[in-house]
Amino acid sequence: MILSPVILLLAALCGYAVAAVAGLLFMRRERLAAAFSFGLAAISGLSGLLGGLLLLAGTPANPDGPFELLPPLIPGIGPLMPGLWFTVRLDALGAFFLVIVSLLAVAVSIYSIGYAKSYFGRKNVGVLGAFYNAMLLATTLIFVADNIWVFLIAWELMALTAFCLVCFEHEKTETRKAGVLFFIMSHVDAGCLVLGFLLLFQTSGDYSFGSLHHIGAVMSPGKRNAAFILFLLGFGIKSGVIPLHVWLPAAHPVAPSNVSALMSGVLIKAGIFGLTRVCFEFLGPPPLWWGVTILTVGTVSAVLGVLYALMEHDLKRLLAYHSIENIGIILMGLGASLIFLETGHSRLAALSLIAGMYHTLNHASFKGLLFLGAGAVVHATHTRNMEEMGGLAKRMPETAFYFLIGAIAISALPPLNGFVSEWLTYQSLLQGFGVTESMWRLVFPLSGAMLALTGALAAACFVKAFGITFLAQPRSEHAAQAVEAGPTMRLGMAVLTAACVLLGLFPTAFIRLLDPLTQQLIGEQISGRLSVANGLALASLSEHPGTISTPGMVLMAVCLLPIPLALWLIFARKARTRRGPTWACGQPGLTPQMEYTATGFSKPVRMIFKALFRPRRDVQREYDFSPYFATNIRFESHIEEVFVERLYRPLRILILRISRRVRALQAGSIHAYLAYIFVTLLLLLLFAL
Amino acid sequence: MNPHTAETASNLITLLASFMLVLQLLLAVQSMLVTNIRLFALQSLLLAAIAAVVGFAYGAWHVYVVALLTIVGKVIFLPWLLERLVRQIKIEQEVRPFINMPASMLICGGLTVLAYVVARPITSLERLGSNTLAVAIALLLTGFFLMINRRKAITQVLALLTMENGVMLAAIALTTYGMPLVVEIGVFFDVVIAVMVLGILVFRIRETFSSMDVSKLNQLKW
Amino acid sequence: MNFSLPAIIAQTALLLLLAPLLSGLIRNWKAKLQNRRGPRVWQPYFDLLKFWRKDMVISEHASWIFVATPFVLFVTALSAGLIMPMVTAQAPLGLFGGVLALVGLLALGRFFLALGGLDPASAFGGMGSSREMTLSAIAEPAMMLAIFTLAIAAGSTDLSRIVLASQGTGWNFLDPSHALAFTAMFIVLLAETGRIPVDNPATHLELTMIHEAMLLEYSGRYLALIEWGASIKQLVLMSLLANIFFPVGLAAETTPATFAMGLLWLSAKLLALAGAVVLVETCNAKLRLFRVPDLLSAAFILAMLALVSIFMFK
Amino acid sequence: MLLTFILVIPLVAALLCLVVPPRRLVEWLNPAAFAVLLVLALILCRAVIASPGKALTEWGEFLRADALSAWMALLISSVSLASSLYAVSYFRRDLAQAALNPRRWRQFHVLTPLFAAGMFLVVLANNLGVMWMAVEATALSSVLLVALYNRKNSLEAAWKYVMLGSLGLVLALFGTILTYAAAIVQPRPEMPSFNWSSLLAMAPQLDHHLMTMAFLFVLVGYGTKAGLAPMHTWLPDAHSEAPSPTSAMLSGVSLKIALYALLRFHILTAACLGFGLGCRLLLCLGLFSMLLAGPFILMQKNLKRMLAYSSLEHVGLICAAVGMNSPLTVFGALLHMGFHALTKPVLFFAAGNIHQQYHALEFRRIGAGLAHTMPITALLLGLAAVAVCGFPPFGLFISELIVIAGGFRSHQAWISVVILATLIAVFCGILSKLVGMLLGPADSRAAREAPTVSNVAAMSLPLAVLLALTVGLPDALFKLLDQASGIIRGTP
Repeated sequence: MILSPVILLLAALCGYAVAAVAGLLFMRRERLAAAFSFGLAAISGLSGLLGGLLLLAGTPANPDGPFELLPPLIPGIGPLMPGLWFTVRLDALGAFFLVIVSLLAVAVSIYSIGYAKSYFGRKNVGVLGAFYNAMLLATTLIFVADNIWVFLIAWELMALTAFCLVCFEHEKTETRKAGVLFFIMSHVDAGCLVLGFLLLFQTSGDYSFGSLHHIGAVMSPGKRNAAFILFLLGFGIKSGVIPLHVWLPAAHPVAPSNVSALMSGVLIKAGIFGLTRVCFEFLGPPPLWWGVTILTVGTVSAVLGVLYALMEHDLKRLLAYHSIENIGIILMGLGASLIFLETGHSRLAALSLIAGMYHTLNHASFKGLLFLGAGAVVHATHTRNMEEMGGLAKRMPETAFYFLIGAIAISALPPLNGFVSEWLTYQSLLQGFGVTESMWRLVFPLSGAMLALTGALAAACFVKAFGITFLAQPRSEHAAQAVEAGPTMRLGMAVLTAACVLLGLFPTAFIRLLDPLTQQLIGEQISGRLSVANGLALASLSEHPGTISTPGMVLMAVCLLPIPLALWLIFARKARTRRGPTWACGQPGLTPQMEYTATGFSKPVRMIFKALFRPRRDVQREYDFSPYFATNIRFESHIEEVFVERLYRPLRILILRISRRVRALQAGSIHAYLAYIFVTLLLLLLFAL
Repeated sequence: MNPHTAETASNLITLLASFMLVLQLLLAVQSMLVTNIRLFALQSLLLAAIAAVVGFAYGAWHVYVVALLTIVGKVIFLPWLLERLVRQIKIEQEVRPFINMPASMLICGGLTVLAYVVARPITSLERLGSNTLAVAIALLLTGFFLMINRRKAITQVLALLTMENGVMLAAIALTTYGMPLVVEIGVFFDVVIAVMVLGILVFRIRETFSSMDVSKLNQLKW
Repeated sequence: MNFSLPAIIAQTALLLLLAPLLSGLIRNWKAKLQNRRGPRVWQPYFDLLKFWRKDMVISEHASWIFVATPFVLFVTALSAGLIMPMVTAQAPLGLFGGVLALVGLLALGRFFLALGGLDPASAFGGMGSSREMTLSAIAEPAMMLAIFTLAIAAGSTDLSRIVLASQGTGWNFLDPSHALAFTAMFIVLLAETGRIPVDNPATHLELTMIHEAMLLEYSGRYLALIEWGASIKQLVLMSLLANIFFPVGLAAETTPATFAMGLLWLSAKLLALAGAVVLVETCNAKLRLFRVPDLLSAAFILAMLALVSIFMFK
Repeated sequence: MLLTFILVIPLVAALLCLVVPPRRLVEWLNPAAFAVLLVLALILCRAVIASPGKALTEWGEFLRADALSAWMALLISSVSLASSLYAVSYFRRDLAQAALNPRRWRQFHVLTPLFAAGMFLVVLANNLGVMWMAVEATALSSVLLVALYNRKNSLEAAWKYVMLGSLGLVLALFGTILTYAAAIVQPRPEMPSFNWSSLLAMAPQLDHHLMTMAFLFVLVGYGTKAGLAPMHTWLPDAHSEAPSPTSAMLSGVSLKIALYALLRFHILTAACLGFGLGCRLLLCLGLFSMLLAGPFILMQKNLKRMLAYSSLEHVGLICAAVGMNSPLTVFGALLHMGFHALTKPVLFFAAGNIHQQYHALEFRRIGAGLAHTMPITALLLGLAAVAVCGFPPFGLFISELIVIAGGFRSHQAWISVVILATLIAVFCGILSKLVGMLLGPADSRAAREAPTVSNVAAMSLPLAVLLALTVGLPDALFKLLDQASGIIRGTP
């Protein structure tokens, strides 16, 4: 059949490639470049999406096995020198992530067509399109790679293109700094991955993923654990788990917003993908501590991520920190799943895996949506600082609506998708308590509690984000003159909004698509058990399952809504409504200065978690006769980013100091140089003879 | 050839070689530039003599050629060239080394001992003039030390040349018949050209820096 | 899964009608304890009626969020009530979600209320929603742990299941873990319903109020909806507490007899809880805002202990 | 006749450059000659693969070309072609700016082919003594090239280069002689041949002590020329002060040529004493060079010096890889030689353009925003930097990874870890420096570059070739490299 998943996949890959080239070709004609490269990207994304869904829906990939995308890089001879084959393979796991990347590609590319207009005349849109498509290409390749080399090459290409995109507005110092940090971190993570994969290769003697299957089972425990740690570091950096996250809140905000959406939606998911692949397919049966580690790391990232997010008043940085939080939640699912694998509860493992994977998909959709919304706002107000926004709900109503949907979803509030996946996570954590007698089981309810804290704080954070940005009075001229985003941008957001709603309302339908994935990784298919009341409700696995039904809730709400309306008709027929000024303690006018600021909003949290943030504030008031009648007050408050201050900066300083010391070797005196050679010679003569 | 001649030749070679070493040590302590050059010429002469002895002992004509070249090149031409250079760019005669004379004397002695230690396992081989290897290495190391210890460009060149003498000593005495002629000649001309190139550089340096002190050449660092 | 329409209607009615009475009752008893005559028990009904009738003023800065909020709050509170077993062990719409869903629905209401507070651009609203979100956030872990304790014991998050499980054979809800969890949950209840020592429902002193601050700009029917929704939420939480910790009188199947029985038990338990709340409110002064976290962390520790005690005493 | 031609053509070119008056002709003479040489080198490679004995000989064993030398010849000719092509536009600009007088200009065009000829002789000579002479010749010719601009710094650099270089060569000569001496087991009437091939044949009978000592001296000697730490100290000076085409040739091939000479002795020693000693020493020196390069690059202030240190690092990598002595690593090392030879010149060319634009090489004085002022140079510099840092789609990623993988496969994982760490450190340095220089707001007073065809071609062609070789390594080339690594590992 012509619409085989692989064909569609290849179509998508070619599409991206062509679009990238086209971007470069039409460099001089920016409108054409934007329309063509982003439009083609959207179409390719569509094809990829279709392919992924088809495969998950059960269509054979044909060819099912690995196949060569390009001729071998180096033919290779015999076991001493295995060849470098450029093989790819579309399996369930890959297909699932293919769906994620393609979904984002579709929405974001549509959005970008309009968004790119803001660069016309200032920057080269063709280059933007080229790198954008190259990044999509590389990312897609990662998900279908079937060979260490293909994986690593795609991985590095993704980092490279992402760096170029982050540095797209390189005139700003902040951007360049962030770019360098990002690139260095991602190179370190690539290094970890190289070592990890080569540890596996050392045993298998071949680069193909097929040969690595459950290779961990025949490796010595030391090597296995080393490999696990290396992979955790590598993929952890890429997905931005704390404390390896420093690059993320730096890089995501400075990138163009459509790129930020992709990075938050897909790039960091590549880390999740890699971790899933190696932990479930390569490293063999996991010891207990792997799962516990991942679960703990996830919990810490979730809580700290949302806490730092609350402190931000830069809209995009705030969203970036939320990516850290959600990665944490995803890792909770994965960790729990690994623990269940160790205790031999494969069904529960499947449940937790589904929770993690579903949250991955959901986070991609709502975080992408939020970043697009933020992009629209920044595009309209020319600032990322929330303190200068406000009142946008009136000026850009549609964007406001989309952003609100995203906010509700990410705050894990019913009936949207965030709620569903966190519910699944709760369920798996809840049942984890029973599976083992060891003290470790306490980790489950504890991380459950932390998940609750995270969710609530996220809600607080998005009340702040939405409220300060979109509600009340505009706090600046820019905000007052903001206008609604263009049609394509709105369409892009609409697509993701639809995704959030659908994923929220029909989880059972989508979870069925995860069956092949769990089958491949764990050997269980549990979607049947998860959906009860013929798909209306989602059930946990226990014998007295807890259930939820998001459509049910909506139904309920719809049925209950008539009550207030009826009451309205009964009692309030004569009551009139008029618009009036907000009460300002009887003072004449209400000015934006009187509004609650983002900083003020998060002050209680800042005070409660003083120990973590170490807030610093200095107030300078100028006054004529009494400090109580200040004429001019300057207020400044900072929080300390613990990991940067306590871990990364000292490290950097140390390295530079050592280098400065070493540099003294080359002080310019030829006599010293001669002496080096002399000493070397003498030493060799003395010891080698 | 009869073992008697071999015996004598061997002794003779060893004697001359040790003389070369002595001259080397003198170089280490001698502070007048021109005298340094002359000492080097003398050392080269000894080298030529050794070559002649080897040639005689084995009736190997091409070793005579080597001897001839050495005399022409290292005993006459190079010293002349260097002295001319010295006269052209009026360098003051005093050679001020980093390490004072007694200390450097000691070090050179130490290096010689080291050379013997290093060469011991090999001098056990029964071969004509074999223990010249130790001398050669000693020449090499002391020359190296001189090179480090000298401030002026020319003196460094000189030290390099003495090292080269050591190498040639090995080439002639150690390998029974000397090297193949091609190599000998090639090496010889290489050395001459090298010295000329060095001379050119020294000249330019003198012009640009108005000094011969290479320890002043330390602008390029890190 | 079958939905019995009468049960749904009955429970909706119950929630709508009982809620104001409960808050009236608490207010009245409180006054009594403070040697005041206090308002009548029925006062809340009259208030609501008055609010419905009145004209209303909407801030000129407010957007559609401000309008949507009252409805969302009201509806979420009601729906939360409907997925909770009130008079019988069988929640009318239990299928639609368990305890997690209940928490989620209430959170959704709170989310919108906080936005509604921010919308009219007044400083009070902002302050109120900031504090509300913060406190609820730090109350969340304690609540979740307490719920976990029960859910683990019951092996499910389905409320009816939890109720039946802790009914079980003999009153096995009288064990340390339940007791500890109850204490934790009770503290959370005080925070969630905005009671002293966390918040003072009666105050209008801007520095101390939390819940009220968000409502400042609301008037007329919207205020009515919000007040009503708030009291429904209070009723829901209190009966949740009552039912899952003291599941006596909750019959597994619904017959008129069991229904009447359950109603009696429920009112008894609610009265008891209300009494407890009143006692706490009168015996304590309101805490400073930054003292509240200590209280809530205490709740968290209690819940933690409850959890540990599960497998210590098993 | 092939080998003879390869040796003669550059000499002829040099002679012509000396005598031919018209400037246009002279400046295009070198590229033409090297183009021919490139073709010849390719033919040589084919011939070597095809030949039954896996080696070509001429003048009765005097000239000998096996896979290794063919590969090196290929590198020499391609790098020389690129740099002479670049030299055209480079020196036109220099003459226009009067940075150089015509005499020196001609000197360059005479010396460059001589330099190349020397290198060709190194790889084609079978006689070790002749090989030494050839190395010396390359040293001498390149010294004069380094000192081409008679500036203070270039003289200083030249002086250090020539002193350290000829010192190293004296040591190497001593080592060579000792090797020869080792061949004389007992005094016999006839002289033993000094040919590498025949020495290899009689390797087991060589005197072990002498061979050991010989190898040590050769290691230090040729190691100095190859810029292995701690004998590398001349390298950054010479590379940074030489005119860019020469820098390109120095770091593109001449380092590797010295390494080649070293390898010849390494093979001999290994055949005589086994791999233990040689490999360990090569490994140590290589790793030390890599480790040393990192700090200097992190703190570097000068563009060309940074590139020089990166060359140091890559030579170290190659050396260490040979030292690891597993099929993968040696193959990777040879591949890396080639890829590095294709990349590094481009970087030096770009540096040359920048220098002619800004008359400075310090990052501080160059400033930022080259992407705006010199877009093409910046782009190519960026690409080459990406390549040299070991990123796909460029081949150094593959060669480096092969080496590292080989380390794991031959259970020397820790060495691989060290290598990877140093690579990352170097990457950090290069990245931060180049981002600061290429990106950022443009300097308004800086003039925009005026790229010429030959200039852009010289910079882009090597990268194109590199890319082509990465995507699909020709089978013939693979065979060649395989044979070469067989020679190095003593398993032909």
